[in-house]
Amino acid sequence: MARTAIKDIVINQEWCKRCGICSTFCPKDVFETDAEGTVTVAHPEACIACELCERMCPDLAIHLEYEPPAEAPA
Amino acid sequence: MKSIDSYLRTRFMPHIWCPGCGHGTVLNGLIRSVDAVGLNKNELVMVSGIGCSARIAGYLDFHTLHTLHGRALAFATGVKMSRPDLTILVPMGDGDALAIGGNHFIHAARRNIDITVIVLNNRIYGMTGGQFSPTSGCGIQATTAPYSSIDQPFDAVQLASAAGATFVARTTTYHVNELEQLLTRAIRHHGFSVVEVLSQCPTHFGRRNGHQETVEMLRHFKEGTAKVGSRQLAEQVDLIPRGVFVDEERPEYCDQYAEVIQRAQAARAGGAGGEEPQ
Amino acid sequence: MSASGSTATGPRTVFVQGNEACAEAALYAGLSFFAGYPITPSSEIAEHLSRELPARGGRFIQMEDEISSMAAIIGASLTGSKVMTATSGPGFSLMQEALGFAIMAEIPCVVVDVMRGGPSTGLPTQGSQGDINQVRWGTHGDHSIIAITASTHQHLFEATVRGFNLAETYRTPVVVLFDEMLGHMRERLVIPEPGELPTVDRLRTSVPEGVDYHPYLTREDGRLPMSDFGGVHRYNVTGLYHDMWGFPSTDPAIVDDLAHHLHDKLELRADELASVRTYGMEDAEVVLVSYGSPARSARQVVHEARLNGQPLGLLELETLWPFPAGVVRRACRSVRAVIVVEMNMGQMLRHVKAAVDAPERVFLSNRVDGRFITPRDIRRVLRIVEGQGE
Amino acid sequence: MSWKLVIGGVGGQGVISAGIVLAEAAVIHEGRYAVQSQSYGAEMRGGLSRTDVTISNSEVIYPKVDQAHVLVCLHRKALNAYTGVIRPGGLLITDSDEAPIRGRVDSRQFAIPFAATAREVSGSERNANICMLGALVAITRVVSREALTAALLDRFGTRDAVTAALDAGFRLGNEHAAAVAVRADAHEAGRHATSARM
Repeated sequence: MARTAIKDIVINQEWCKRCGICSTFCPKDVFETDAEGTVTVAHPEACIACELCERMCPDLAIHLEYEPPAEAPA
Repeated sequence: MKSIDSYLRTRFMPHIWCPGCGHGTVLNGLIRSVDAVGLNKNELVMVSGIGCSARIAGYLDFHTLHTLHGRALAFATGVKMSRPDLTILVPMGDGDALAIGGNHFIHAARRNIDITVIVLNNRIYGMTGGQFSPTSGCGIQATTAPYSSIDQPFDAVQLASAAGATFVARTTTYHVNELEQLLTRAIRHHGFSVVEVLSQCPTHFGRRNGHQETVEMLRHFKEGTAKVGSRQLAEQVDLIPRGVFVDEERPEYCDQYAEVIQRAQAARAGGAGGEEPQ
Repeated sequence: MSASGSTATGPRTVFVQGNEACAEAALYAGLSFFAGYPITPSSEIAEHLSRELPARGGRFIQMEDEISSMAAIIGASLTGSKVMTATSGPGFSLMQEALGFAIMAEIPCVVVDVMRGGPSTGLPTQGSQGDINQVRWGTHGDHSIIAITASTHQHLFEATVRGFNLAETYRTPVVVLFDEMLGHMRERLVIPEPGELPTVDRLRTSVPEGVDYHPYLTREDGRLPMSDFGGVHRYNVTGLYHDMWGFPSTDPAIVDDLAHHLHDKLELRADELASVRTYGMEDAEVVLVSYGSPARSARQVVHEARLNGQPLGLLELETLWPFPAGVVRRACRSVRAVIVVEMNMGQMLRHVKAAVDAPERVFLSNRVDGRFITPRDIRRVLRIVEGQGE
Repeated sequence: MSWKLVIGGVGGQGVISAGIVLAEAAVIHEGRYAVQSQSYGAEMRGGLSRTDVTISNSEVIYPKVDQAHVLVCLHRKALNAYTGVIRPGGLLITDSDEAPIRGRVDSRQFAIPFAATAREVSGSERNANICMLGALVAITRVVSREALTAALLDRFGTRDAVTAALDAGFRLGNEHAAAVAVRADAHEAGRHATSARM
């Protein structure tokens, strides 16, 4: 079954420890990091939903939210 | 999948591990594999020892037993023997599994008791401040090896295989999809399963041994390892092999004990099953 | 094991070793899981249970050492099993860390220590009572523990059943102590009918699924209802200081509360937990205080002295820890002298001296050469104490 | 009635199992009290082996035997080691071939060829301990012949060799005891216990 579209990429800043793994290994440079190491989602439209950031995050602080699946045709 | 949070005791988050520590990634992958197997949380018991790795247990909303350094498998054996229907997960550090707990590790493997062990190998004692471990290897700087370590390392995969584990695999915190897949297979495997996960300790291992950054250590996992059976591995013998090393069926300990019970009861009833032992 | 009148339910007279009596008592009390490692002079307990447990649907495992044996019974206890391990001094030394875990995490379990001569490998096939203080203080940190003993197979049977009951009642490890002499000698034992001796089942929580369960919240009567691993309440168990949910805490208020709880739940009940047997104590002028198999030699001395009209009594301790200081003090209040009879260098002597009003009138009759203490050994000390020379 | 017995030999002679069977006969088949204990070296064979048995109509308090009514020795090593345990006037029963009595022991003595007889009637010296038990019971009546037989059957099942060794033991014991009836009565045993200068 094909993935539904990405709705949002949520970063839990309370849990994030700013290790930089997500921004370094993201194949599409979705993230941006400021001088303090705080990561933000700068280019969500570039995301290909590979989930690497979500799965590699040692702080379990990134979550990809998907659009609900389209209703099946009647 | 169900949300990650539904498996966590979120009130203890953020966790205690250092920024960039690979153990969180293992926790992440483990939750995904538990979800993939489709287990009910009431059927899951996690037993851990002491060390950074052992803290995984506290964050998971399972039945959790945080025990003594090196002894997790012995506690877990008691749980499993009493309730063979439960799924037992045992995260262990390299020191926990292979130094102080080495004897329990090989004997649990020998029995082929249905327990899944995850060896979080960061090649250092992190919680106590960076002493060398049985997987550090020669030439490593540690707080107890100021002139560099002269100790030969254990290979957890070889040790587990030789001791009789019936599922043995290795991956890293870089290879997160493989991590989930291997943990899923390990949990499903009926017998003693060991998954060694090379995990980074930027604080105590990396800093003293030429890796300034977490991401550098992860790149090292990417470049320094290769899949079992790959051409790359055949050509570059110094690469660390990843993948499944052992996957075989052998009688599981609790199943065999169920037969012991049957034999004992048959003997007591005087029926078929033979004579009372002398 | 030979038996007469063996029916499925009635009392059975058997002729067995003390080790077998202890194992049978454990089964009577509801033992369903045993883990152990062979060591003289306790191995017959493991051998007996390796045969009997599976026949009754229970489980036996021979572990790789005593450390793992102690750990395994704790794990099994958490699933709701009544559990036991058995060992001797060297193995008991190895169990100390996990014993401390069971104390801290309040896990019901029974540990049998069949004492042999020590320290170290010592005298593997000969008896001693050298582990008395190790039982009390072997594991590190402030704590309390229950230790019980007996001097005959019938009493050992009752003591072992009681050990399980105390473990379940107080959520604590209980050490059943006896020595090689009692462990290996054979004598008559009448195994009571089921129900004849009381057995205490684990108190389980009545909190329903979905309602917050506190594994470490003490009820008004001091008991802590448990929930089995694999059940509907998921909680944490740790050897760290912990809150009422079992999660680690360094909060001084929580640490202080738990430290006092672990100590007080047994020490403040020392009188209630005290079990003693008395022989000729009603008008005794000189009292022998003894425990375990040497109490039989002491009892023989009292028996013979009474035939000769001498006012000698025996106070036999069956609860060793918490030390029944109140009982000892009251029993020895108005006597001329107290002689502690034990097979060590005076491990109980100092506690008896600390308990009584006149410690200068407390003497020791002991033996530490591996030989069983004889009535003659005791009479020799008795004569000296009475000023009659050797 | 309280009997204190010591049986000695070397490992492998079945000394300890003989003590157990004797005590079991009293407890299980006569409803009496008995205590059996043993001492042996770490090596299970070749070394000295000893079992102490007390049989009584009331509870046995002190479990060891310091002054034996009866000492049985199946090997000369045991004879050398244990003769001191016999109380004055007690019985000494030995295997006449394996443990010949030399020198003076203050006791009534019975030297009987247990091993040789066992070999002859049952085909194996291993049954010498059973032959000895038969003789011991014939001489002392410490337990009844029926109780001993029942206890042996419990342990070994019905085997011709066992029965043959036992019967030969009874016969030899009766022959040796014919001259003097030897009984330890309760009154005497009690007097010994209380008046002994120890």
